[in-house]
Amino acid sequence: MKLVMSEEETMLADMARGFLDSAAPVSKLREMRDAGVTHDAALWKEMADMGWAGVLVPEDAGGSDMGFAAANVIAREMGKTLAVSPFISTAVIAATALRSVSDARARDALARIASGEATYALAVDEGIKFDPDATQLEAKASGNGFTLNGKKQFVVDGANADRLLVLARTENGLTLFDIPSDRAGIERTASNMIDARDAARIEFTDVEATGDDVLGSVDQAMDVLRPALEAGQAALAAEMAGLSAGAFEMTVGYLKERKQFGVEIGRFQALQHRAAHLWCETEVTASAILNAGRMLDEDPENAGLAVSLAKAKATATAKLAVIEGVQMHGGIGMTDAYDMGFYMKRARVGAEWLGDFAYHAERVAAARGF
Amino acid sequence: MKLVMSEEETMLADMARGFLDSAAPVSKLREMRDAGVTHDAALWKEMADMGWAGVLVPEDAGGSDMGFAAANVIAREMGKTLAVSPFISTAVIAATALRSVSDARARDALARIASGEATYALAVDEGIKFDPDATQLEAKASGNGFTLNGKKQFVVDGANADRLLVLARTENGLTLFDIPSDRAGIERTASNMIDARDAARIEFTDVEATGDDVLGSVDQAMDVLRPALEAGQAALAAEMAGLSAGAFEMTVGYLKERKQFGVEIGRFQALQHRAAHLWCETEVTASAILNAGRMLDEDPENAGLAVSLAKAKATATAKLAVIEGVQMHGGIGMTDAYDMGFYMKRARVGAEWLGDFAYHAERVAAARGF
Amino acid sequence: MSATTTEAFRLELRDWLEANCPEEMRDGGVTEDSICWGGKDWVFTSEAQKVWLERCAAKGYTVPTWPKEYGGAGLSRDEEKIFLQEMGRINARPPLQSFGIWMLGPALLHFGTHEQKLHYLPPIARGEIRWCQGYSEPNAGSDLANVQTRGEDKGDHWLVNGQKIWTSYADKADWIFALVRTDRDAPKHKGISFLLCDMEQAGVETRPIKMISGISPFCETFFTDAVIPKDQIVGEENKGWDVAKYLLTHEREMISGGGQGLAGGRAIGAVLSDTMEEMDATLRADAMRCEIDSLAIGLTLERYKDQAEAGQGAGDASAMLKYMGTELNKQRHELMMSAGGSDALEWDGPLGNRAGDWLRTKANSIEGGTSEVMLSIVSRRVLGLPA
Amino acid sequence: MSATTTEAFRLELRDWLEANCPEEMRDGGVTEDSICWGGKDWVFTSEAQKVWLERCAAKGYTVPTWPKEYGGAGLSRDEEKIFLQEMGRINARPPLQSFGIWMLGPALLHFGTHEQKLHYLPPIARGEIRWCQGYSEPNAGSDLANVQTRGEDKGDHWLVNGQKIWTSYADKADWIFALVRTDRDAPKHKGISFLLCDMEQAGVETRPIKMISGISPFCETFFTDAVIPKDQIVGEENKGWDVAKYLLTHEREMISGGGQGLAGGRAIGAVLSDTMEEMDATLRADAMRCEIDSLAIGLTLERYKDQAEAGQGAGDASAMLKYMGTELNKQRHELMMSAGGSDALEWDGPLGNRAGDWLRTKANSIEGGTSEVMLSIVSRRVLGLPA
Repeated sequence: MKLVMSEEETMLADMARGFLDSAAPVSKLREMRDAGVTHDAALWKEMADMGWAGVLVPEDAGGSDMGFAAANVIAREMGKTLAVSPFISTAVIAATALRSVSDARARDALARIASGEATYALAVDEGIKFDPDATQLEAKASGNGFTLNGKKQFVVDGANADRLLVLARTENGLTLFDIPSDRAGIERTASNMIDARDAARIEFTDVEATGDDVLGSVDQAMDVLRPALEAGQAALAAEMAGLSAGAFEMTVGYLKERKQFGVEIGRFQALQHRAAHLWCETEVTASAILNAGRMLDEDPENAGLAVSLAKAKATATAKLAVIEGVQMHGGIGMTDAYDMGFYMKRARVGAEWLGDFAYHAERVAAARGF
Repeated sequence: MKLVMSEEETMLADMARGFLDSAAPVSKLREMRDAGVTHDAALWKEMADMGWAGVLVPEDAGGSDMGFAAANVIAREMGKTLAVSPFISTAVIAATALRSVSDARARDALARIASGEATYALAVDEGIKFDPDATQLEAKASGNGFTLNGKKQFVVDGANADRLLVLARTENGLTLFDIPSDRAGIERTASNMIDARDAARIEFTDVEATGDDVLGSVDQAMDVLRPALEAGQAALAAEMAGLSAGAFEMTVGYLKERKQFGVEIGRFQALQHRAAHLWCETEVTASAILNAGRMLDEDPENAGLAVSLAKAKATATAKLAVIEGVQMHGGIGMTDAYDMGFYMKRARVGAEWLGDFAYHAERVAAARGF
Repeated sequence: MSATTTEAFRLELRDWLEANCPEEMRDGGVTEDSICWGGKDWVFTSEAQKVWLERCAAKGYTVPTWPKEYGGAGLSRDEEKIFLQEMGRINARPPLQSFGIWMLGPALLHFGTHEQKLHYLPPIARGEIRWCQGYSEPNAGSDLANVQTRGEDKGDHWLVNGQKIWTSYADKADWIFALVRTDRDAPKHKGISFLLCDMEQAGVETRPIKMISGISPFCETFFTDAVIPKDQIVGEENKGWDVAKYLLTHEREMISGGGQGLAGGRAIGAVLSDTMEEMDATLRADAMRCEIDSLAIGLTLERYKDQAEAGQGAGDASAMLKYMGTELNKQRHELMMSAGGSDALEWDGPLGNRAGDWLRTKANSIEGGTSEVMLSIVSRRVLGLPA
Repeated sequence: MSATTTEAFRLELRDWLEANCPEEMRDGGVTEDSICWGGKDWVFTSEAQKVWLERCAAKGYTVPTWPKEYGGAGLSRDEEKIFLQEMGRINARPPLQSFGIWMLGPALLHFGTHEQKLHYLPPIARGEIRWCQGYSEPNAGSDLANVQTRGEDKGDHWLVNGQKIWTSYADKADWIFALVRTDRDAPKHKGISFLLCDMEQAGVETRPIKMISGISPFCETFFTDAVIPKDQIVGEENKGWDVAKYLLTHEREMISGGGQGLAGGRAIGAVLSDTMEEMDATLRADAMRCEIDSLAIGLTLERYKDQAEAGQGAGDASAMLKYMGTELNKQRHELMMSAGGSDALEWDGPLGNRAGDWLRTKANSIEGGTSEVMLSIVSRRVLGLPA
């Protein structure tokens, strides 16, 4: 296992960088926010055409099958410009879940993901914190199928997704359902999120599901969901690392250009040392991200520690990066007209999604024996 | 309740400062350490003559009865030069315990404290952390008295003290004994402490105690001990605040005088801001100390929160002060020949004694309803 | 003040409050919406708010420590403490908050003429005139003395041209107090005057700035040949920087104290427990540290006030309060966001404006002098480290 | 290296270790006492320590990546990883640790002549000669290039006079590598040479410095007309600063990595649990943060090594590792002191030298370039902020 970017990965990053700088800069997020729009189907189609939607889809299902480290590379670049897309929900989480099921239905679903035809959202949270084990939404056996009743919140990409992966409680455990988002009894309410991205609260009232809608086995959701969650958490960590890098780049640029008391503020040693410390944190975070990608690709059964380490560290670093970013910019950093606020808000949402710092810190501790 | 030093308190501080600078500067601690000595009877006699030993002893027992805030003022000044004395053990903790018992024996004991004749040590800890409730040392009823068996550790001032306050488990609770340290069955082993101060491990083997040796009531130790502990914790917090001030003064002096790369290092903004931050912490700590003294004097029944706040904050600030002190001094701060190391070591011992940061933080939280 | 007098004042006040504070005004009023700012265009949110302001103004209780002749109640520091305790006891809302009370008032009391005090202070105390502050300018940032807005001497008035930024609620204010350069040849700090300007006149325009929290508490304010009569100066001509410095101290104490006040005195751990059934170790540890700092900073504010009363000025140490208080408030809101989880991530979600409040706190360590400027002030003026 | 070769190397090595590593040397050896430093005056603490060193030296395993002709085993980066994994698997002590291995060796491999390498490296690899470092001088502090120790050109040798400080274990070393000013007229960085000096000769005196931890790992070393032959220079005359900079990078990586190594790979939370039955929220939260940083910094060390092998030099980023690693190590030992409670407050108490180790770590962020210098390096050379 080499903790160094391969040539292919570097090329992928450069290519992504080029595309995103023109197709999805921060100003694109601003436009969408101002227009009250949280999904750009055309942009996602372009990403699909570049192989991003199918980054984890096997080649025989039309995917590019580049692996988890590559998915992280793409997510990281997206983070730098806060590109809006259902990449993590669809291309990472849903694709990983579907991959671990080897039936024709799953293969078709993967093909639709790779082509960009189908987008997904994962409906797990029911309380204010990520806690799959606490799932209460009930899938009651009825005839050959199930009837779903309950509520989900913070379903990221849930207002626009074509399909939902719904975690539900069944008689002897948890079961994951893969159902279209327009099925009768599903009521989606878009949340007005601070990061201007898509998330929804969803109510399930007597929603009918068949055995075919179950992903994996009944009562065994975690067999399918665990790898999907880990892949998603790693990609989200990568996105947040990219976000930190984007905010940091903006901040260092400002330090070099902004003058106060007659000199560039970047000459003030107190700011220099804080900026240097922040850079150190971003470097260390980058190692954790790279390691998580490698572990998912090379030793997926044992990737839990690496993934939680990456998510915890990326969350802490992103928080520092945006706080320092705003503070070092001064008043202008607080204005809506400047982009730094977008980074701060996205960092906060990313901090909560798929488990916050405390959640992953506890997982690191457990994996390390304390 | 006024959070401002009274004229008397300012005078007391000035007087103490003058005395300690000449009679107990840091070099005195160094001499004692090098000589393997942890108590200076002559110095303590001088302090007694100034009324310090009797600071909490009623005037009719020969004390100066200046109150808890005044005791804090003295402790704070002692902290600045790391003056060695059994002040907190004897003049604060033991005197407060004895004060809350209104019998002739206690009055005599207080008189001996005030005159400097008798020194005390409090034997509470049995494990590595302060935890009075976990006391296991047993005082078994036997005839009209008790037989004590068990062990104590980290008995501060215990190797030299004339008398010991021993917390023991009796049939229906905890009981506090006041016994001479040379009673048969008591074996004291001086601990080789990093701060070069007196602390001992003490074994009690079939130590006989009478009903007269009980301070307060049997099974009701906390009635007497709680106020004594709170007074001791507040004074220790004050000592640590003084310690922080002493270390800080030394550090700022060094910043102004030491040159590197051709200029005083105090010109480097990164160090300036860290020094300024540290000063802010010492200021805020000073308020907590002053408040604890006022509460103990004016509303002792409700002083618990104020005391734990003071100890927690003073511990955190002292830690920062000595870490920054050593770091800003560079290599020389790490040498034994320089005084900063003494501050660092005393700060560590003070952090543990009578409850560490976590202990007092939990008490603050409990008092504040979470 | 003797204990007897104290007790008498307390009882009298308690009766008055019981009789005069409307029930609706006894909810603590810790949200942005509940504030009564006053001013010509003020629309009371309820009859109770109006009545409460009028009754307090009549007694001088909107500005309890100001002299009676200027609209205050002339309370001593001890009486003020009792006043705050009794207001707190029934959880009464402050009847009026304004930059006039916090900032211009103290400056006028210190530097103004008797006529100016009589003219400007009572309308502030009654909530009739709302003031805003014109200090910062574009590109000046932390370098506050870098004032480019220019006042040309026209005999009986100055003709003012220039631009101010971060003028809090300027779009809702009636008058502005501003730093204006009245001598372009003098050194930076020596050519500034502190002027009072009616914003209704021609030549004063204001434009709200939208912030990351989604609201616009700040504005840009433009002066184009605005006329300011010569008697609308506070202090001497070209000595406005002295007034500004004095006032900054007040502002800093206000911002630092504001942080505490927003939480309505509840322990942070209790606030977090509202949304978290059980705090995890990380959050609990952070909450305890935050609470300890909160209490210690609160006590420091009290100590400085007591010292001031005892004639021991805090001076530049107010920079400390500003720094510590605002950084703490930022931390406090970070913890509240953590405890709110995904409920806190929506604008106007189940936790109201928690996210907006959190984002708003990020300005605390910038406005009124950045944390970095505060630390430099402490470093130089308190510690005496070389510049 | 193919997977097959890798596996073959691993199995061969495993067999060798099984057969050759004495049982007593399989305790991880994480305490200061267990280190084998070597040198002329070295007294082995056990026969096992001696045997282990000899067997490793014979295979080149004291310096596994050095070329075979200079006493190493010529292992590739992949083989080295396997070597470390297999050593770790049986918890084997490092057979030899020394400044010769960590510092002079890499410098000679990069800047030395073939003759110098043949002459100096094998005795280092065999633990026969113990080296120390003479960089810092009194009053120079972080300004390392401020070298006052002077070498006078006497044709075939330099006559050296001056004083070095913080010369680690100089009282136990046989030779010293030192920065000496050989051109007093050149600019600060341009007149320094990197010289090798036998400490047994007349004119070299050394005096231990007692540290706050109670021990004396550092010395002062005095040169009085000490003779250093001209062939005992590394690199060119007056270009010693290049060697010094190269070497500092190694030192920084060593110090940063050392922090990790001392804990023997155990999680900090597990170490704390040795003395604490149940961690309180504060300690647990700190332990989790510390563990996260530990792992992330450890991975970064790995990443930089992998990058170096791939030809992507880390360069000035080693300053980052030094800064992060040493600050973390300080925190780690603070936590260990907390967890040790009063048992940790005694010299040689129930927890051994825990307090001494804690105090020792405070030097980590000073020696080899302070944290402040590291941050300035990052600021200027990595971020490109103006000096």
